[in-house]
Amino acid sequence: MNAKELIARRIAREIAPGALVNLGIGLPSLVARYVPAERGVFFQAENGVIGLGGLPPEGLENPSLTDAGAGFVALVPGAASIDSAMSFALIRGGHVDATVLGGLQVDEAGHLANWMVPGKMVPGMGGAMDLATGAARVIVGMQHSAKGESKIVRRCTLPLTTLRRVDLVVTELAVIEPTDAGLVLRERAPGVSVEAVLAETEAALVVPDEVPEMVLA
Amino acid sequence: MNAKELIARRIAREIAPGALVNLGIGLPSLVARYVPAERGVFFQAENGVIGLGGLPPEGLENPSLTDAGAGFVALVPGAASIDSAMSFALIRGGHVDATVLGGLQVDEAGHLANWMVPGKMVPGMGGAMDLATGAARVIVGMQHSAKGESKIVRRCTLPLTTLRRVDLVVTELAVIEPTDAGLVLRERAPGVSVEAVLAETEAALVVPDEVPEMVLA
Amino acid sequence: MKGALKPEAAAERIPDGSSLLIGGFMGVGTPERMIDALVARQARELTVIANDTANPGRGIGKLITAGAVRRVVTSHIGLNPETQAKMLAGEIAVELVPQGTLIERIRSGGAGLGGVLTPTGLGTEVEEGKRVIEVEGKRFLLELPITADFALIGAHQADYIGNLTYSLTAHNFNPIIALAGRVVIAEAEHYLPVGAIPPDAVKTPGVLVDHLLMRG
Amino acid sequence: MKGALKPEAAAERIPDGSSLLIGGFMGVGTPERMIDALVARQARELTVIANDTANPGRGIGKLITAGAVRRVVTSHIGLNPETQAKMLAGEIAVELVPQGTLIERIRSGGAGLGGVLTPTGLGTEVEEGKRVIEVEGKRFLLELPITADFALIGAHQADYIGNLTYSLTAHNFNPIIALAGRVVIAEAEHYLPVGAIPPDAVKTPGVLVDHLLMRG
Repeated sequence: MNAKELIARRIAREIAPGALVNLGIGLPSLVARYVPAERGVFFQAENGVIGLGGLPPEGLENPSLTDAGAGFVALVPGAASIDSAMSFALIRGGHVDATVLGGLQVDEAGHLANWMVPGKMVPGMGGAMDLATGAARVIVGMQHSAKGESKIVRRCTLPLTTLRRVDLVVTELAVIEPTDAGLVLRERAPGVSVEAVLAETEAALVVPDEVPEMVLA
Repeated sequence: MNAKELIARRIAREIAPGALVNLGIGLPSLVARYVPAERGVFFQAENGVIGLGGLPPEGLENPSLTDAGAGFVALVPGAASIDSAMSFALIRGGHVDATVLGGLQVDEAGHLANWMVPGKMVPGMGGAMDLATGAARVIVGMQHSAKGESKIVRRCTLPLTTLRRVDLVVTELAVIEPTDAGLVLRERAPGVSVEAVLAETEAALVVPDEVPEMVLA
Repeated sequence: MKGALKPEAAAERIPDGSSLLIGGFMGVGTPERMIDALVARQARELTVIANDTANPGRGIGKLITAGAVRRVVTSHIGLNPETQAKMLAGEIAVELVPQGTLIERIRSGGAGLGGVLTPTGLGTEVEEGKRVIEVEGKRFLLELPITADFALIGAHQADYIGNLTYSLTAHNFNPIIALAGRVVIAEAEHYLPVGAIPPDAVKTPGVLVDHLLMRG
Repeated sequence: MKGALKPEAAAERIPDGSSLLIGGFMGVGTPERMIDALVARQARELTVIANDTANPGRGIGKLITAGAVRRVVTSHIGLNPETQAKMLAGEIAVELVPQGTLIERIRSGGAGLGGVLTPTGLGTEVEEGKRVIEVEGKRFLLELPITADFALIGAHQADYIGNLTYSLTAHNFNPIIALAGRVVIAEAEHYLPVGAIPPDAVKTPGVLVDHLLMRG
């Protein structure tokens, strides 16, 4: 199992039955694979659909039915199409129960930076700022480090996505919860020690007496 | 021909082909009778319909299809139903080409009072303030006087409906246009002299050299 | 969608003193069976936020007659003499709001906005106590968001997971209040299996609806 | 509705230097024949307000490639390397706006509002140069309305008087920009007689549409 699969399978366990969930493109989109259909979760894409349902049969794609990454999709029965104003009313209004977003950095205040690297990558924030600000629960799924540097930092050096504290961070090493008392190490990946997590983390982590291993979906 | 019919028939001539028009309840609603179907006018009701089309056949009324006064209506082909947010986006956003509203007073600044009489009548403004503020053209249709007192006054004593200057006032005696220079007497009713209009009007009127008789639809 | 409720059970879940967003325009699009159940359980001290109070014997008018309402936030009470009489008698507090402003305030509340700027009401009694904000030389009133404990919706069709459609002029406030009630209860004329309402026909996605009212 | 136009005739009516609201999300729901006609007439100095700039060879991406665009107001350019290259070369000015804020600003412009208060972007680079307004202890950004000279709409069905429907995820910005363009031009996949679209299925009333693009 690679890092991305582990992260996606851990996050899948956070998704409550019947929830309305928005998955970012890239790693977060993998989460859908591990949420069982019986759970009755509705996946939203910000371009205007509630009830994404995997890939269409080859040759039966509809050019007017894509996800936020412009890939062809199918729908579950009971799906609804909406316009962008309604889509973001749902997002900003807290009607989206959870969003899973990728991250470039998360810091000790629980602040997320995930939309640009000045001078290098200026893709635009798309729906990320609205999702990170408005969704009832914001879960960040990202690799713990990039190019040898921890992405869990003391203070974000990249431009912030929102001032709102994210609710949970899941990496291939750990589950971390930003709280009033700082970043709490809630779980470690199977076979990874607390010490190993601390060694890979720039930010200070609060370590409870018990740090159980992750259970995966 | 009574006063109301005369007013309605004069206002009908103001309604341009293909226009989107909102008629207030009461006197203004009579205007629709005198706008020929060939003119392709769309009548809007603020409760959420574009394309009102007269009365339904007796016994075939639909309880989910009424005008803003809660009366059963029919639709023209090409009608559209909309919700209240869209209805008032059209109204406030200037997409309604003309609204015809009743009035209690219009003053020399072109200000309209038509929604309450303190201590007596407090029905609520309904959609009147939005219509009077946002419609591209505001036409007031009302009797010239009530209980012996002119309704075209120096300065409104009743609470205003909007600060926006109305575009035209039509009574059974005259057509009056509020302008930067004050209330201009544009037309007089058939058989009514300029002097008769002035005698019935509290406000000062600007009287051009020519004040033609109204032409009615 | 959390489940279908009998009207009596739904009325039991709405405590006295609750704030209710109620759909309808002069009763058209108002969930009548939900209203009847609130009257039957003798609800009291309700705050009702709605376009109007209909007329006696219909929709919100029944709540007014029954003495269930302490406060209304509305654009129009002119066709319900009982609302006016109770207002004058001090039994009901009435906040009058221009219709376009009322629906935008509700939309703001449901859409996570902090308010909207509108020209409507500027220089009138509606301006009293409100902030005036100037934008590029034009003045606007800052109108604040409205939310409520419950939104009570009258729909045309509902599928089993709460996707809703509305018919003709029975849309009115319904699709917007579905965003702004902390608990959303919908009563439909027709119930349908999941998948029977095409995605493009859905006007209120089922994810917004907490309960459907069982058919009578 | 004022009439149906050939794409070339429509493109002729859009002068160089115009501002255009264009529907679509990564090209889905973008009026492609309208875009092709603008490219064919070598339009220049356009301001494009849209969710994204698609990718080269598709939708708004074709306008970027053709050098027709001087400025874009958008939420995302990440999938169009040409937009990024032209931005870095100073050929295109890019204003990045959060997607939910962008659609609300357009809705404000079309709905006669003076702006909206949103929490999105607070404390980020998006806040720069904007007014922060506090409401009941919470801080919001004041985001101002957007309108444009033209709105170019991609629809699913249109009847002869311009009533429009949209299909699935091709709704996106289209129903909202129809409110905010001073001239609204719609291109539909299918044209239908008046009366063939039921009132409850209409998503953009024909009264908002100035021209339909003739079928090819």
